[in-house]
Amino acid sequence: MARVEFLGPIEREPMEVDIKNLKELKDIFKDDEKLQEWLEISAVAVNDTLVSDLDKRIEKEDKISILPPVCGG
Amino acid sequence: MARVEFLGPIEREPMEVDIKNLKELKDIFKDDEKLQEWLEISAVAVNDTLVSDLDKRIEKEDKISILPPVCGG
Amino acid sequence: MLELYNGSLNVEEILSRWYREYKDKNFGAFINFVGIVREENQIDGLSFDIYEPLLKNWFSSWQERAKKRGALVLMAHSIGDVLVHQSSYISAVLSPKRRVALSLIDEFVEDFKANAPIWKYDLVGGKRVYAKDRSLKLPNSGILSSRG
Amino acid sequence: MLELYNGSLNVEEILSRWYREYKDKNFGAFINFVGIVREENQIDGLSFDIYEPLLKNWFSSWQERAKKRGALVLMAHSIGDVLVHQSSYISAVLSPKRRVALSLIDEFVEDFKANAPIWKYDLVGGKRVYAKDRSLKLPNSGILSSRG
Repeated sequence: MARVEFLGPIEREPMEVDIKNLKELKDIFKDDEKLQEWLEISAVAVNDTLVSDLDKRIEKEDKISILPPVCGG
Repeated sequence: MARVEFLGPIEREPMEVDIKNLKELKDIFKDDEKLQEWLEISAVAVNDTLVSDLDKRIEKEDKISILPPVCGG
Repeated sequence: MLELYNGSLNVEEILSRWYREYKDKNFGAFINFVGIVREENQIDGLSFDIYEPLLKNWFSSWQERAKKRGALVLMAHSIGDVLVHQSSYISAVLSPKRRVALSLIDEFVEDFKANAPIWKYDLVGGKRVYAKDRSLKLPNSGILSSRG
Repeated sequence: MLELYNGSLNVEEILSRWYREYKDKNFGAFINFVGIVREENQIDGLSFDIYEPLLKNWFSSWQERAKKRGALVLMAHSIGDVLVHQSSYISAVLSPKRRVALSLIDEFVEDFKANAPIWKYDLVGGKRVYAKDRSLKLPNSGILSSRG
């Protein structure tokens, strides 16, 4: 199972998902109205690298991070 | 008498001159070959303000500074 | 060198230590940017979450970029609460050349603002309020959204 | 604030003091540039002459310029000898805004290099050698020359 972490202000517990790619993750989230508000403005990293492609293959043990807008400093 | 100061690396003693404008100072210096090497690359300040005009009127008590190329820091 | 601290930064200690550490290494220019929490909008301070693995990757890529120009970057940042008039952030560049140092610090600080995985909250009446309006979306944000 | 010192600068003391003095004044950004004497061309160090009245005028006009953008400039410089790996120059900007601070420090340092009435010498074998090749002519240089 891959692990999904919600970072910063999203305030959700991590979850385990059984998926082959990010499209399947998008599908899992599609009816979660509250999460959609975050997903609209959040980036996605797989194993700590930002990704741009939903076809990105997800392996077991992969770590998926959901990153809302940032403001350091 | 106005006073002329030679700054930084020029290494000349200050001198007193009786002049009405900077043109007259230019004339005083015209045969000083060694000084000409410095004057070619030096700026001129009257009472601590850089000047661009040789017609600039010089009063008694004025201070004229000769400033060779700079490099702070 | 990337340094993370719980709470506010000891700016004097950090700048002094960095200067001592690098002054004999023949960099001619040491430039640093210190962020100080401003008193505004009735906040008591700011608070920060950091996603360290990605921040470390971001910082490493910057170190490579600086190295190509003969320079070095340093950074310190706070985790958690930092009160008004305390400091939360220092970035620095060491470079043999003045021009490289001045350009790099600008690029480094601006890229930090746009891309470092850090979340900021206002501290108001004991609560953390996400500074959403001042925050910037990371590249390719929204790809998992089913809306629009 | 313009500070002139005989010999090298105590960088840790100066940066710490400036930070302490201004951290509660609600500037959000403190940026500073420290110049460190590099070991090169077999020099023992550098030496500086300063024409103070004109430097003070130059600095005052910069303070006015910074003030119009809500910012403040600070500077420290050495007079006389500064050995290799010691520091001779610090410029700093305090500003409520990050962007103003980053732009101003760049303009301030570059304008300093072009216009501050300071003369630099290499210290070589106990002698002061004017760094003519690295020096820049001030505006309207040459008006008193009878050549060319």
